[in-house]
Amino acid sequence: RHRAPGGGCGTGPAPRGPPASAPPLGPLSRCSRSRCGLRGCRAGAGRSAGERGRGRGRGRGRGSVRGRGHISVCPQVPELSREEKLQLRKEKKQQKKKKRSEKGPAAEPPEQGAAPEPGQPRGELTPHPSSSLTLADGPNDGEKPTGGKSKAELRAERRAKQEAERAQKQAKKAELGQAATPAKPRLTPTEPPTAVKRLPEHVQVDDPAALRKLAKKLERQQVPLRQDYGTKVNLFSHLHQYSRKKPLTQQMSIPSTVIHPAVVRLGLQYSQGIINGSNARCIALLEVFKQLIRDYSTPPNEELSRDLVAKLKPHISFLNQCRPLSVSMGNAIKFLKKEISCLPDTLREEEAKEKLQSTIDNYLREKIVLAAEAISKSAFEKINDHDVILVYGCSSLVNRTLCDAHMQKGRAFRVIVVDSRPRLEGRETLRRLVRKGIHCTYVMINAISYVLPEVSKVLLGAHALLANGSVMSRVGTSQIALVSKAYNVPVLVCCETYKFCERVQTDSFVSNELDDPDDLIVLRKGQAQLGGWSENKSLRLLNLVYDVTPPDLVDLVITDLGMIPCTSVPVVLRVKNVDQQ
Amino acid sequence: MANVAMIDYTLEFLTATGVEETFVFCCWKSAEIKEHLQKSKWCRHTSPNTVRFVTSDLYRSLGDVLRDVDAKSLVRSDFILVTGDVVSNFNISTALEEHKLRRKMEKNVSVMTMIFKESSPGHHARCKEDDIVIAMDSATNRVLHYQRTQGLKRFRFPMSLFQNSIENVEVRHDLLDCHISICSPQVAELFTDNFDYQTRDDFVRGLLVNEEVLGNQIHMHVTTEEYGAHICNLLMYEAVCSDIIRRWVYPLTPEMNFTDDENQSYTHSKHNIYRGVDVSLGHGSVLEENVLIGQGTVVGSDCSITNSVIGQNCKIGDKVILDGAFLWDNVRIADNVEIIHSVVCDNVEVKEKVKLKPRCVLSSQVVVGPGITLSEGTVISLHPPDEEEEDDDQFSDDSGVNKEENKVKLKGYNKKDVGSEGKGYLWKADDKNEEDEEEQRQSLWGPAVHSEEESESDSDLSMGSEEPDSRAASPQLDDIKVFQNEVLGTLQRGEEENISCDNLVLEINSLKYAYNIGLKEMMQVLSKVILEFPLQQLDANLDSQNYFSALLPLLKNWTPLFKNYIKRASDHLNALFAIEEFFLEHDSLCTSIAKVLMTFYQLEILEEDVILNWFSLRDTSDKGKQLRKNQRLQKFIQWLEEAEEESSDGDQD
Amino acid sequence: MPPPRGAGRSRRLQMTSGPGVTSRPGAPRHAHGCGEAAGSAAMSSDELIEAFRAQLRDDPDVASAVAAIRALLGFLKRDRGETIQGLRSSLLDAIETLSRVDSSVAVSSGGELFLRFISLTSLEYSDYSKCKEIMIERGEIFLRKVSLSRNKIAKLCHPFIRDGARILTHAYSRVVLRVLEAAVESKKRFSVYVTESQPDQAGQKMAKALRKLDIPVTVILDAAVGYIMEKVDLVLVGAEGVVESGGIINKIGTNQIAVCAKAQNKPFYVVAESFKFVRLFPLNQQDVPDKFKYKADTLKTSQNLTEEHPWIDYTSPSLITLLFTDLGVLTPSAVSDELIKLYL
Amino acid sequence: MPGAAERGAELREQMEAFVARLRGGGGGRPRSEDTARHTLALLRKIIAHGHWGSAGELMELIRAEGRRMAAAQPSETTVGNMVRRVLKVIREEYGRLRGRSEESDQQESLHKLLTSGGLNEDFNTSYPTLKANVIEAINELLIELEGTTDNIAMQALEHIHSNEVIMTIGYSRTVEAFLKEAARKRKFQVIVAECAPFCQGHEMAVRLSKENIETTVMSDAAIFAVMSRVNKVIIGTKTILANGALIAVSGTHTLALAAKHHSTPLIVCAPMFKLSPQFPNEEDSFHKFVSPQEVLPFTEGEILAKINVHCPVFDYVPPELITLFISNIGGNAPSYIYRLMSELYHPDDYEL
Repeated sequence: RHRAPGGGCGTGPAPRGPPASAPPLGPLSRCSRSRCGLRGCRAGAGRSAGERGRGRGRGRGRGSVRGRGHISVCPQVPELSREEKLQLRKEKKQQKKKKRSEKGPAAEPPEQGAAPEPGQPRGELTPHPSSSLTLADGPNDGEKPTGGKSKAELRAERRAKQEAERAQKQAKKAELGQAATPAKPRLTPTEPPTAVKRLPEHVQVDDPAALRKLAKKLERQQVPLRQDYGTKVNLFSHLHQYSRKKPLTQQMSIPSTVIHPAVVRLGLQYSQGIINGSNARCIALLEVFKQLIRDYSTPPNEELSRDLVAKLKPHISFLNQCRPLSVSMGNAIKFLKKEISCLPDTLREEEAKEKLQSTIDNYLREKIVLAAEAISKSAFEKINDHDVILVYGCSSLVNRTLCDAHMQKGRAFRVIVVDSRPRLEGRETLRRLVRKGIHCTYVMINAISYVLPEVSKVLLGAHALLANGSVMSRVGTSQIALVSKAYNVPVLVCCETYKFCERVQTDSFVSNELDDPDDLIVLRKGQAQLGGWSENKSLRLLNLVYDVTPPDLVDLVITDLGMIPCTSVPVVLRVKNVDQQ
Repeated sequence: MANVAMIDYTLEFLTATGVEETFVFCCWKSAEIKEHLQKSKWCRHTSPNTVRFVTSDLYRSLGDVLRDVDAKSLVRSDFILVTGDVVSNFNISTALEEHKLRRKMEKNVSVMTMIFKESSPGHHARCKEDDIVIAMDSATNRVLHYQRTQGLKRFRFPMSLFQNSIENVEVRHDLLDCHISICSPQVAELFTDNFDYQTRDDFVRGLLVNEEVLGNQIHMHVTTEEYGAHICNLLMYEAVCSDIIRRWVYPLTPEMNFTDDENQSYTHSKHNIYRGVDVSLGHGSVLEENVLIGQGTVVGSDCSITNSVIGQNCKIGDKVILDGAFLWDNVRIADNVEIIHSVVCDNVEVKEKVKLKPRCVLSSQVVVGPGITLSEGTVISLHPPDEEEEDDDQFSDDSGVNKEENKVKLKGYNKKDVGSEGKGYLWKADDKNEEDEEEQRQSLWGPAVHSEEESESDSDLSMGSEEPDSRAASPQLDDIKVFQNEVLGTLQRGEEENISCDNLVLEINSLKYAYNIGLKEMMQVLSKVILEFPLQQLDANLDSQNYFSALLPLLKNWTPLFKNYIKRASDHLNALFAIEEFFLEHDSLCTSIAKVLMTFYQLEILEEDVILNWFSLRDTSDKGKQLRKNQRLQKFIQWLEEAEEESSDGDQD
Repeated sequence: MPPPRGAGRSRRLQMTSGPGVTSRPGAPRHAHGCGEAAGSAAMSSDELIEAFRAQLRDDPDVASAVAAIRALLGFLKRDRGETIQGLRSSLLDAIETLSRVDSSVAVSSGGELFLRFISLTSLEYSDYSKCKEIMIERGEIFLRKVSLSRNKIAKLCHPFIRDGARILTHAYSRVVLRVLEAAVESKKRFSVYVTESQPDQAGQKMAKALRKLDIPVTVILDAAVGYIMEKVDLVLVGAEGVVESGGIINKIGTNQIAVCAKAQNKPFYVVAESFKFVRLFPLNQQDVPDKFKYKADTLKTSQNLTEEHPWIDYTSPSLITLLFTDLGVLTPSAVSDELIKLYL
Repeated sequence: MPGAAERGAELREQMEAFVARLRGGGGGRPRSEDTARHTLALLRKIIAHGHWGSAGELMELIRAEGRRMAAAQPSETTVGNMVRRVLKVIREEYGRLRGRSEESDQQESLHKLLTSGGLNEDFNTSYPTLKANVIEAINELLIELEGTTDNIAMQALEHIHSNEVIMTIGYSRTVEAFLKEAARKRKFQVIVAECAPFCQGHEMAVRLSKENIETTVMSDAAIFAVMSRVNKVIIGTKTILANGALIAVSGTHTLALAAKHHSTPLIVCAPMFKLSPQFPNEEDSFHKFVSPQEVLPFTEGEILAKINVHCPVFDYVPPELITLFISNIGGNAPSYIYRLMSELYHPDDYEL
């Protein structure tokens, strides 16, 4: 329930621009830090309570649904127990103190101080899925019978005090963050995260606090931190920008104790762009996890369901360092964690591992393979003879759909493959289609307005579908949709439902990914114009990976559930959530 | 070629790269070419590229031409050698720079720079016939080995390739020979020197084989961006045509109308459709893509045309299907005809319901149909199959054709070949090569193409494709012999151009490596050669006296040479053996052996004790004994011995 | 009295030769018709109307504006007035009578044009008789030019018709017809959709004419415009009048086509001779004067216009891609420029 | 006179060379301004040394040559424009010599339709001074050409305010000058779309950043993604058509649409000599396609035979997407272009 105001404040800084946002963040984050610490532990308690079987799941399901239901009302307060109120007050006092101590925005009334609290955690907490469940718990503890609470409350209070003191010490050197951390490892295993409520670390690079926190976490997990590369476009200063030249593995102690070699390899493949495309990445990830589970053995006096998740975490954050997780991967991980955590403790280890492996296989089969089939089936209805179909980049799904339509159904259509620098993935598409004997034409993206008049349909792949119906996909997709609209050519998007995501996003800035800027450098006539760009102070290179297509540019989305308008993504999500129970 | 004569492409390319003077060598129908060119813009006084003609029926090959060039000494500076069927938008300048530079650095060693285009195997513009494998020195771009791959399953590279000093040798198969080569004047000379060179291949290979002898190298320039291809058969014709239409040869595209010819103006529209002025299409006819239609052509209704080139003033009926068809001018095609991947020359008439399967050729004035289907690779000409030798003429050669016409009066046409109203003869391939279809077509299309080049671009330089087997290697002598000859050659040049000894040494060394000759042989050969030298120079039989007088200066000159090789005792001995051998061969001169040895001794090439123990060798043949009997020699030896005792300088004598 | 009659006849001959191509068939008879009219003195209103009708009858190809101008010219020739003012006033009610016969915008535009031209010349020359001379002479020239205008438009317009294009046109328009003819002459292959355009089914007439040129043509319902639009490459319509905003007034239904075209961003081309430019600035449909919207007789008879079908509607410039006129290819904004140049 | 012949020959050669250069795509990226200057220079030569008696003959001569030059490279409209300008100049000079009043422009107009007496006047009377006058006028034209870029740059400050985000595409000297001029006074940020496959954008970016304007290069695919943060789009163009549409480097249409979608003003910097009285008709005239090599390397191998690769150099941008034209004589709305046309060229010269 705290989601809404939080969203407001979490994303708040972005438009305001990094420099502006820095000072005010100070106090807010601090107060919230303690706050989240508290809530965290309550969540911990929540876990112990929730651990008993089915109730939790339903609870969460409802929670999330309702959460989406009525946003921005904050009806929590009455439910708060006496103690809570009391130490809320405490915190506010502290805030006031601090505000005075470091001239933050003067005389900020308590409410405003308090308002952003719930939002802040997701600003503060580390990116990685485990973190977010603090919020996931928000609704939960609200619903929990107050009886089961007291222990939690006490602990919370204690911690709150400690933190308060610590915070005051650290007030001058705004040393934030690690306070919340102790809570985390213990919360994590409990609840699979829900994506809506988290502001992932890799979109708040501009926030030193978050960075520091990240660094801390990584070193705790013995995962090296990857250094940013080159000057960033300040519109995107909140994103990481890595160089392909310096892969993460260089700075790793070999053999790394925490990171499984298979994962290291995978990470390298990700960062080098050897494995590309959200499907491929997701599949690779799950395969590796299967191996991981195979090689895993529960240490003595540990519980598989907890320990395994704990074990996974460093790996995940390692991969995240190599390249920010795709939504597909995020969902897969979510799924896996849930599976693990709700393994009945009765299971023997082998059985458990068996079970997990098979569930992963099922996931792969259902969510990706079968989904693709279903999609290509329904997409086929929309492909007629003498169609001219425009595709962009390289989407495994779209390729497959076209090939099926050509090979199995024997439709006679032409394909126009549109491509864009620097990735030139279209060439791969081109090769595949031509090999299948499909009649192809190849153009660069800036020539689309030349080919579009003859195009009868535009078929696009997607990286993810967001809850507000906008399509997140390879950069350039939105552009094609736009121009297609101008030539009133229908735009179809193919996307499996497992790529649906509860995040909402209206522009391509907030959460995105920057690729190696050096890719933009091109050698023409033996000279590379942008050669020494990094020396040049005022020259920046922007190599964006994704963009967001507003729903009104997309005519329909073809999913494994059939064809839907992209505005009905939330519906699908809801349905999914329900049947996930 | 896309309604423009091939030679125009070639000339345009040359002009574009800034060539200012072009010689066109013709043997076939020189008259026609001349006429064609005179009409074209090349002979306007404004054209930056002045075109001259050298015509003669004697040109049977590139070799002849270049020899003639040399004879007439037409070229004094570097020149570009292209065949008349090259289509390219390559800008020579960089390659030329490199070439010049090389020649400046190591004087006149590199005689030729060949232009290659990077294109992966399987690219349709790569001609089966001259597919090549090349070994190059990646540092210097020097061509080390050059081999055609046609019909070969495995390639053989000489070991020397990898033995010699060059550190990294690249063997490349991803190159397309543009048949453009920058040559230095020597090339012509070289052709004159070796009469067995017919084609450029002979030249290249010849040069590479005995690179050390002539001390010439061939370099290469690889281009990635520009386009360059050489049309040596119909497959290539098709490929290059489609490339032109697909604009790979930009700016040499049809609508550019570079020939500056009124009725060559085209408009270019979507899907690479080029239409000449007043082309009229019936309702429902579709030009799908990559179509070029010449001026004044009329297309009936409901036709479907794709990937085709249609000449000027053609008449095409209704419901015609053309896919990959190349119609030249004034072709008349009736209704319901289907032509796939075939060439139809000028003034052909195709009647109703005729089907041309892939790779048919209808030479000019042929009439086929109605209602027949020509099987794959059929060639029909107005020319009775018997006299094969002039089958070049009858393709689109009107004069020829007229002659054919009255021949035709005598013999009837074979109706089942050409249809009831058909005119023309099925042109049979010689049935010798019954192997795979591909081979047959090659052998059959080869000449067909050739004739076509004649009729279209008429540049004799394209003869290359005509004699594919004249590439037989020149007979190999055994190494020593060859080596000896070459040393001789080297020395001769050295003598004429009095090259300093060290250079000679270098050259001889390189030769030595090339033929990997041991020091022993080396020694012998060298001394032998030198001794023989006078005989080579002057007439073979002169008496010992003036033989020696001839020899003496040479020996004086080349002392360092010997010094270089004769170091250890064994060397001395070898030398002596060689000398002995020589004198045994020419015993007429054996009187002068003493003098020779004397000189060797005085020039401090040979040391006395070696001479002595050579002399004292008993195991020699009786002739050898006789030789030693020679009193002058005896005296010489004697003198040496004395000299040994009282170490006084031998000034008696 | 001889001199004027002589002059009259001679000019009449000129005049008939004037229209050139457009009025070959009807020419002699219509000359004759005018001849007998010439008998009497000043042309009476019904004579005028008769002349006007004769024009239209004899030469179906003539635009009513041209017909009106011719009639007016005839009127002018036989006008007995002595002063410009007199002339003006008599011309004014002559125009009035004409527009009572045929309420089309063209007539009034033609009339206005004629007046304007009178006044322009009268500015240049003070002496009345001289002035009249000039007027008549120029009138002839003007008519000759006008007669050429359609071909000129055709020449300008047909390059815009691509080979294989699919064209939507509306009702019956001679200019459109001429343009398409020119396109056919230049070996273009295209197909045409024609709205049948109720109530008078002018579309059928158009279709017939097009079939004569063997252009594949499909007649569609007026209601099917929205349906057909996505198949269409461009819209080509004539105009009864081109108003100062650069918009056009044309047979009812044009506006809806324009709107559809806009929605599907298809080019909407208008072909119109320059004499159809009219000084009028309608804001919307309702702002268009009734005398244009309804047939003359309906105006007379019906007491409640709201029950009548309007015959024309107004299409705003924002919906128009280009106008092809004999003054060249104009953007809508250029039209007002022309009118300003003429009238201010 | 002596040497006339060889001067004629020399002239011819220059012509040929020019035409050849145009055909060959001008070698790299030719500047329209240079082309314009060359054309004028050549025409001046023709006028100076050509054999002509009266204005009529001269115009015929110019037309003939002009047609030839313009045909050589249809996409290079400046050539045609310059020829038209010269023709107009001749008309004017001739008119002046005939003592026609200056402002009576020979526009085709209703007014003229009504008032004019004789149809069109002859150009046959020959005036000795005509040649001198015309050449004089052409020199003025040349001078005008020199100034264009600067004149446009002058107006920069009226359009760029401080810390704006400005997007442009490809490389245009006019725009470069424009931005640099603005950068002398104000601080702002420029985003350059690289404009594949030629990537002129890179050069642009480097040049701008040299003037320490904060510049960002991005691939064309990101145009729409970034547009929402852009305050103004400032682009150059190859040609302005009579209806106010553009023929500009490919990708511009997308850019313009994106700008429209976010209702970001789109400003076009173009000197007057890029105004061309043609209308966009359906044939891809003055379009230009270069070798697919640029897009797909030859080394792709066998698939090349089976596919079509298009590499159009230009885009057509409809007038409704354009907010403003900034030419060397000031800013204009697209709807007013027709008027500028009629001031620049004589209607009879619209098609050469």
